[in-house]
Parts: sequence; structure tokens; C-alpha cells
Amino acid sequence: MEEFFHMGGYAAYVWTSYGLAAAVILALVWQSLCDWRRQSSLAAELEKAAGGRVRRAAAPAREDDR
Amino acid sequence: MTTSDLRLAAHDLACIRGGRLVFEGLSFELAAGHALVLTGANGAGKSSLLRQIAGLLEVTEGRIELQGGDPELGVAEQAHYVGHLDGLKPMMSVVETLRFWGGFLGGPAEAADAALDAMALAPLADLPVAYLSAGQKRRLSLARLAVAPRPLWLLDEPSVALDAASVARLKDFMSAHLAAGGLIVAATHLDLGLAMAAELRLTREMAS
Amino acid sequence: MSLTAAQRFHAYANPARFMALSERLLAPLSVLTLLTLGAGLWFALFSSPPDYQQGETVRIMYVHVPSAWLAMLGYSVMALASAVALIFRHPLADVAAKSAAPIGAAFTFLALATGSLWGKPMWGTWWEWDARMTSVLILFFLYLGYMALWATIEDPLRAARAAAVLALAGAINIPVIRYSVVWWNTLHQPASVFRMDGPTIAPSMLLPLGLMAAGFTLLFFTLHLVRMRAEIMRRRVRNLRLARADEGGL
Amino acid sequence: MRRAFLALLARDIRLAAGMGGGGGMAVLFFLTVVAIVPLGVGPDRPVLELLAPGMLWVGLLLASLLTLDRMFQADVEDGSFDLLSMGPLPLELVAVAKSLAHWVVTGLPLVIAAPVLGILLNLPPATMPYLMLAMLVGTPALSFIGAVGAALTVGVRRGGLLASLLVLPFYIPVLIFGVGAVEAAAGGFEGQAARQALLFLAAITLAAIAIGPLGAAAALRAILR
Repeated sequence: MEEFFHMGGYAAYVWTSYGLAAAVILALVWQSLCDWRRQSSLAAELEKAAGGRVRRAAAPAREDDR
Repeated sequence: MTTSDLRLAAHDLACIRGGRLVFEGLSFELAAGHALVLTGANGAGKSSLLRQIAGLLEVTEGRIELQGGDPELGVAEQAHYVGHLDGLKPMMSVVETLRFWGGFLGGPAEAADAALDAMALAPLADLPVAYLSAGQKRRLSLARLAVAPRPLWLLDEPSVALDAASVARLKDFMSAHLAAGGLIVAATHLDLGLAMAAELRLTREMAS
Repeated sequence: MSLTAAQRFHAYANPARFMALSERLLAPLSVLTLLTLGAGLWFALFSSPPDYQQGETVRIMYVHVPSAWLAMLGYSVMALASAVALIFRHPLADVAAKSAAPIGAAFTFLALATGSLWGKPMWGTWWEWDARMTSVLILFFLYLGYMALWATIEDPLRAARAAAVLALAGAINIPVIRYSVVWWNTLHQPASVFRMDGPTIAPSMLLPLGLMAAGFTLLFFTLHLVRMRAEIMRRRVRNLRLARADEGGL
Repeated sequence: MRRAFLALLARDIRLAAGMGGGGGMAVLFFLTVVAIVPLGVGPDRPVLELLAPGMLWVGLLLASLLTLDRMFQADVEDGSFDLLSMGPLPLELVAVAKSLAHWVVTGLPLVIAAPVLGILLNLPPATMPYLMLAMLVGTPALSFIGAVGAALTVGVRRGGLLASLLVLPFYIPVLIFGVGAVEAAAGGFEGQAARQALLFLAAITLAAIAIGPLGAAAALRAILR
């Protein structure tokens, strides 16, 4: 086991690589999910406040693509 | 604020802009609870006079003083100014804008909410300024008058871009300020129907 | 079958349909991603031999190469979506292009950083200005510039148009990266790590590398879906707010 | 007064760090400029090592110049500045808040980005702490000296270019001692020479913090009234 973590003397390089990859990927996942949650709760809040009167305007992107 | 004995006085004012004499020999006095409405043709110097009182433009000659005010403070620090430019940042929300100016001008923390109500901005509170129409932006710049109490209001065409309902609200807002002992100097073409208003007519002839 | 191809194309572009479809796809895609990445990691760290020349450092390859692959894939997705957005006015295309950029940028950064960590023990230097590394660095800047452009223009429709043009102009860099090793022999150090380009790879390494590449690719598309959904929501929020401003009087 | 100062500082940082603000852009510019050097002079490692301290500092100066012109101009254009000048803060302190905000959103990120660029330019790792320390000490001077240039060119069209011309000569001492500190460290004179350069750099920064806001406020008064 110790040999495994030792990585043939290159432990610092190998484990930094994997650690960095894990950190970047986790940060990306976390940020994406947070953004999704924030935007969808904002949208729900605004939709509730609008009470369905502005359904037309609530459609995302362009209207002419319908 | 004890505004009962406040008095805005201008003595023998002159204004030169870009080498051109805009006006000279201008004097007036304004007592607490009163408004002064500036009228006159374009270029007669209404905006220049307001900016001079606000300390934003050099007073070429004469002097302006606010008698009975805080002796520690200049006229500008006891005045609110609403000019042609709105001074708004598109990415800040309505309520953030009011909170910032409240904090910067030293107003009480709850004043931002009162300011929202004063110009009926509460439904727009969390919208970024970028989304507002011209009239809504104007209402926001006017709401700034309420974030920190200052006795003297200097308003340059405050009713521009406002609809009838907002103009009525502005009149109430201004009347309430006067009733509380404030002073208003406003340049406007619109009859604001203020009870305690005098008119100061600026003409080109004053320059000759 | 009365729909033309273009109409059908646009029917799938309908955000509501996209939201429904992506919601159903997301759970199985996430599970598949986790399984593939887990298996890939197992083989990469435990169940593969060290390289006879590079020793244990070869294990860096299993994150480095898939990252570099995603850097290119991300840009390709972005450029392709930008082209579709410009030509067909496809409503989802600019959402797809915008959402791909941060993921691509993150993996480009990872490719550069892990490359650096691999280069130090192998070449004795953190960084070498060879053609491949330089062009990947330029790719990184392109991603950042693309995101900066999106952030600067407030109106999403105008921002999409400008960003699409930028993405397409920058797409030239993709073949440059691919063939940089061939084209700029003068700059390139022959003893570089990138001999991976050749077919000289042991089967024992091919399995973990393949699994990791597949896992990273799945991760890319999972994240891409999540970000696209968030972006669509962001636009819905924007529209709702604009509607609110309309209602709030003049 | 402290509340007003903090409110202004927070607002400026938020505006600059947010959408389209100059902060991220300055770092990106810094990265690009420095990354272009090896393409121009060739990837020869000893040459790059020799050029690294100078190039890093020049890149830093250019990047912080780039964002300078918006310091007062943005507020003057939209009328915020009229209101700021009527507030409880004297213009000198407004200038301090704005310079400080400029440093936080451009100077500080540039210092953090510098070691990465050091690697790209083959700067020896041992000199990296000196590089960062020198930049940390030197960058506030750039913002505070720059404030004077930004104030002088307020209301001028294409003021950014003019501000750069006015300010660059005053950046030269920072450049000389900044590069000096890094080179002394790289040359193995960690102790005496590097410390001397750092002390000079600190003196320049202190002087800039003391004089810059006075100059900026005087310029703003003269031009805007």
C-alpha cells in the first residue's frame, strides 16, 4: 500500500495531477448545480409572482421559432 | 432636522461658461418650506444656476449660502441634486442602488425602503437598472432624494419622462418635503402646483 | 410526415421539449458517467503496469490526455453550435455554445496543468514553448476571451451573435493543435510526451486510457446538459423580469 | 464618513468585478501579453529566463494602465460623480476609495497570476516569492499614481490613451525597482540588494498613496467645476 502512494518516487507529481483534476471537476459540477438551482428557483419565484399573466413573456429564447 | 429658520440666499451671482457670460447680478432668497421655480428660455442658465448651488460649477462672482444650516457643512452637503444624467449603474438592482446611496450619504438603514415606496418602485426592487424604462429610471433617481434627509432639493427638469401618475406622485413627494420645512429649487416647464412656490425667471437680458 | 427537415429540426429545438427530454436523460447519464469514471480510475491507478520508460508518471497520462481531448471537444461543440446558431437561427444553439465554454476552459486548464506536472519529471521543466503546448495555451485564451465577450454584452441575442463569430474565427486553432507537431518541427522537442500520437501504445494502457476518455466525455455531456438547462432558466428569469418592468408602469 | 468610504469601495469593487468589468479583462490581457513574448523572441530558455522579470513587470504595467481610464470616467459620464462629490467624503477620500478598488480588482489578481506566468517564462522557482512580494508592494503605487492620470483625462475623448502617456513616465521608478528586486534575487543576492530594492519600492508606494489622491482630487476639481 505504501508503495502505491509512493508512486515510484513521483508521488508529488502523480497525486497533484489527480488531486487537481478532482478539484477542478468537483468545482465545475458544484458551480453548475448551484447555478441551475439558483436560476430555477428565481424563475419559479418570478412565475408565481406574475401569476401566469405573463406566460407569453416567460417563454425562453426567441418567439419566432415556435 | 430643525429647518424652520433655514434660508437659502444668493447674492449677486454671476456665471461664465466657456467664455460666455450666462448671467450676472442674480440675487434671491428662499425661506424654509418654500420652493423656487426657475423658468426661462434654453440657455438662460437654469441648469448652470442649479449646478452652482450644488457646488458642481464654479461661482464666478457672488456667493451662495444656506443660513441657519449646519455650520460644519457646505451648501452642497446639505443638498440633493437631480440632474439630466441619472447616475445609475445598469448592473445594480433598484434596491441596491438606493441602499448604496443611503450608505454613502449617511442615511438611516430603513430609508431605502421608504424611498422605494415614495416613487412606487417596490415591485421593481430587485430588478437590475438595465431592465428599466426611461421613466422608471427617472423615478429611481428621484427616489434617491429620500434615502438621506437633506433640507435643500435641487431639481433639474424632474418631471421629464414621467407619466401623469408619476408626476402626481412627484408633486406629493415635493409638497411633503416643503411641509416638513425643506427647500426646493427646481427648473421646470411644468406647473407643479406647489402651494409655496415663487418663480424666478431667467432671461438672456440679464447677461447684457 | 408533412414537416420539412428544417421544421422538424426546430421542433426539437423547442426549449420546453428540450427541458423535458434533458430531465429524463440526466439521471441515467450521471450514473453512467460515475460508473465509467470509477472503472477508469480503478484501472488507471491500480490495475495497470507502470511504463517501462516513464515509470509511475505515466499514470498522469490518464487524466492529461482525456483533459486535452475534452479541451478540443469542447471547442468543437462550441464552434459547431455557433455555426448552427448563425446559419439556422436555432434557438438552442447559442445556449449550447455558451454552456460549452466554461467546461472546455476548465479542461483546457487541466490539460495544461497536468501536462506541466508530467513534463517536470520527464523533461525536467514545467513548461516548454513547443508548438503543441503553445497552441493549447492559445486555445485557453480563446475560451476566456469568448466568455469575457458573453459577460460584456448584456442582451443575450446580441451577445450570441458576436460570440458565435468569435468562436468560428477561433476554430482555426483546432486543426493547428491537431497538426502542430507535424507542422512546426523546428520548435517541437522530439523527445516530448506527445509521442502518444503514434500508434505505439501498449494494450494494458489502452484500456484505462479508453475508459477515462469515455468517462470524461460522458462527464462533459452531463455537465453540458446541466449548464444548458441553467442557461435556459437564466433567460426565462430575464424575460420574466423584463415583463415585470413592463408592468411596473412607465 | 467611514460608512460612506466603505460603501463606495464596495460598490466600485462589485461593479468592476461584475459584468464587463475591467478586473478579469486586465488579467487576461496580462496573460496574453506575456505569453506572446516567447513567440516573438523565441523559446530559448536562458534568454527567457533573462527577460522574465522585465517582461512580467512591463506586462503588469500595461495591464493596469488598460483599466485606468474608467476609474473616474464611468462615474462622470453617467452623472454619478456629481452626486459623489456632494457626499460627506472629500474628493481626496473618493480618490482613495477608487484607487483602492482599482488595486483590488486589477493589481491583486495580477499579482496572483504572476507566478503562473513566471513558470511560462522559465523564471527560477526560488525567485518566485521575491517576484510576488515585489509586485504586492509595487502594484498599489500603480493604482494610486494612475488615479492622477485618470483624473487629468476625465472628460477627454480617447482619454485612455492620453492617460497612459501621462502616467507611464511616473511608472518608471516602480519598474526599475520592481525588476531590480527580482533580478537581485535571481542573481543570488537575496539579502542586501533585493531588500534594498523592496524598501525603495515600498517608499514609492507610500509616497504614491500619500500624494496620488491629493493630485487626483485637485485635477478633478480643476477640470469638472
